[in-house]
Amino acid sequence: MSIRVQAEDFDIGAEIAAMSAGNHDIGAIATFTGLMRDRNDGSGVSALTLEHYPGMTEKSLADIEAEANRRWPLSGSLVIHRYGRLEPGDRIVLVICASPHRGAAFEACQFLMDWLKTDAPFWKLEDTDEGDRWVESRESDAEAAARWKR
Amino acid sequence: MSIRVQAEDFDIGAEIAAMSAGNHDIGAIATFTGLMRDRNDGSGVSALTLEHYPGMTEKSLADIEAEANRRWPLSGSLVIHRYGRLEPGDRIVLVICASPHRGAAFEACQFLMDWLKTDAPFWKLEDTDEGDRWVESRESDAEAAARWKR
Amino acid sequence: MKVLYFAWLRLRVGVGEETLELPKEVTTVGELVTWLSSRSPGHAEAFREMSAVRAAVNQNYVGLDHPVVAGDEVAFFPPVTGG
Amino acid sequence: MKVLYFAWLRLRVGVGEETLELPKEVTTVGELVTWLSSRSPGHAEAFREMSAVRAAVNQNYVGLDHPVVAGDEVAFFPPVTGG
Repeated sequence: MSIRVQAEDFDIGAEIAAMSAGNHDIGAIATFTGLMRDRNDGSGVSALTLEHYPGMTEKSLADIEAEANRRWPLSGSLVIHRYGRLEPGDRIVLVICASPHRGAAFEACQFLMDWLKTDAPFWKLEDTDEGDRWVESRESDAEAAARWKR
Repeated sequence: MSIRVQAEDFDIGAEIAAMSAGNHDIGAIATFTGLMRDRNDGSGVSALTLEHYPGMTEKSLADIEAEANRRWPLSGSLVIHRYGRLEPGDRIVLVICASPHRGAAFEACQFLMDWLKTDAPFWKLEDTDEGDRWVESRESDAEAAARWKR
Repeated sequence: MKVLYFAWLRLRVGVGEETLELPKEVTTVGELVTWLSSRSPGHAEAFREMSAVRAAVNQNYVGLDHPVVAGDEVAFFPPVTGG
Repeated sequence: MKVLYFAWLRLRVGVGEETLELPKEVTTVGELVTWLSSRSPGHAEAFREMSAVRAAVNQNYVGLDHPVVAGDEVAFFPPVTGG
């Protein structure tokens, strides 16, 4: 279990290898990588600045990860989220969940992304064709998170 | 869209990078990696030999991948499945699905794994503490595949 | 006709592939199974429990009532266990 | 008390962080919002539409009725948009 909030890029292959190294009870590894798109809500986007709340962001991600580990029998989990200035094609977020079986790995990975989207304190400022714009939260993200509520 | 049936190992990070290179409409990449476990059904397993049906295996994977691309708006998809002799910790299968949005990437990736498990002609022979043993198909896999039936 | 066997069916039959001249009375996969079962104890053992056997004709899954003709590639194997 | 602002709330208030002496009558997050709004037009603008504002006390999400005391770290920000 670990979370990292960083400006630097990450290496997906290396992170997967590190999680599974030496643990031969892992049968399934699900990953999600979020990338910056060059269009959003009908506008071209040339850059994105991710703001966060140092302290609460880490706490929030750690809480969500702990909840995933309570709900599913995970052999390992990792959340990396970047902040700062990003350009189209850049990696934003990585979630990895490992488990003996695939159902748990898939579900925990989706759960982490859905909750992270609605709970982790990050805010996106887009540099668009029409000027700077704060990304607005989406109802669809709230609905995706709500399906995991207990 | 591509599928590969091969004896060789694969490089997950390189495959993800190749799929997303230059396509800035991709916002989400979901992956699944299946690894060989050193235990199964209560026995220690020291090796696994994967048999396949050259021709039909490739056809089956291509059909499943085409169906995933009909059901979800994917920017890219890849299925790699190995055959031959594997040892605990070795990678067996890789599925990658890329899409503008995460819901499609996650669902298509799960769909591909569930269908592959019940449809693609591969058979596992385990070298266990108690001798050689053909792995039996699981009811839970049939149920996982059934939820995608239309 | 080419007939292929995989996994434990291959081991029971003793070969992975046979090239056979089809008798006229064999027109379906089910009739092919009956005819093959008569060819050796290994074949009979392979097809003893048909609920554990899947069939493909020309690399498509089929049921036992599916027709077979001389040029077909027919395969028999247990439920798949990849992934 | 330390008060933090993020994203467009930070831009409207004009600073990301303030250290404030809390008046005695301010005992909840909602009362803090009312008091802060009276401090400058920027503050008032930031808190104009409270349905678009989230609050955290000591890095936990809270509602407007949550108590605040002198040593707290209170943060205001829009709904999050990471991932």
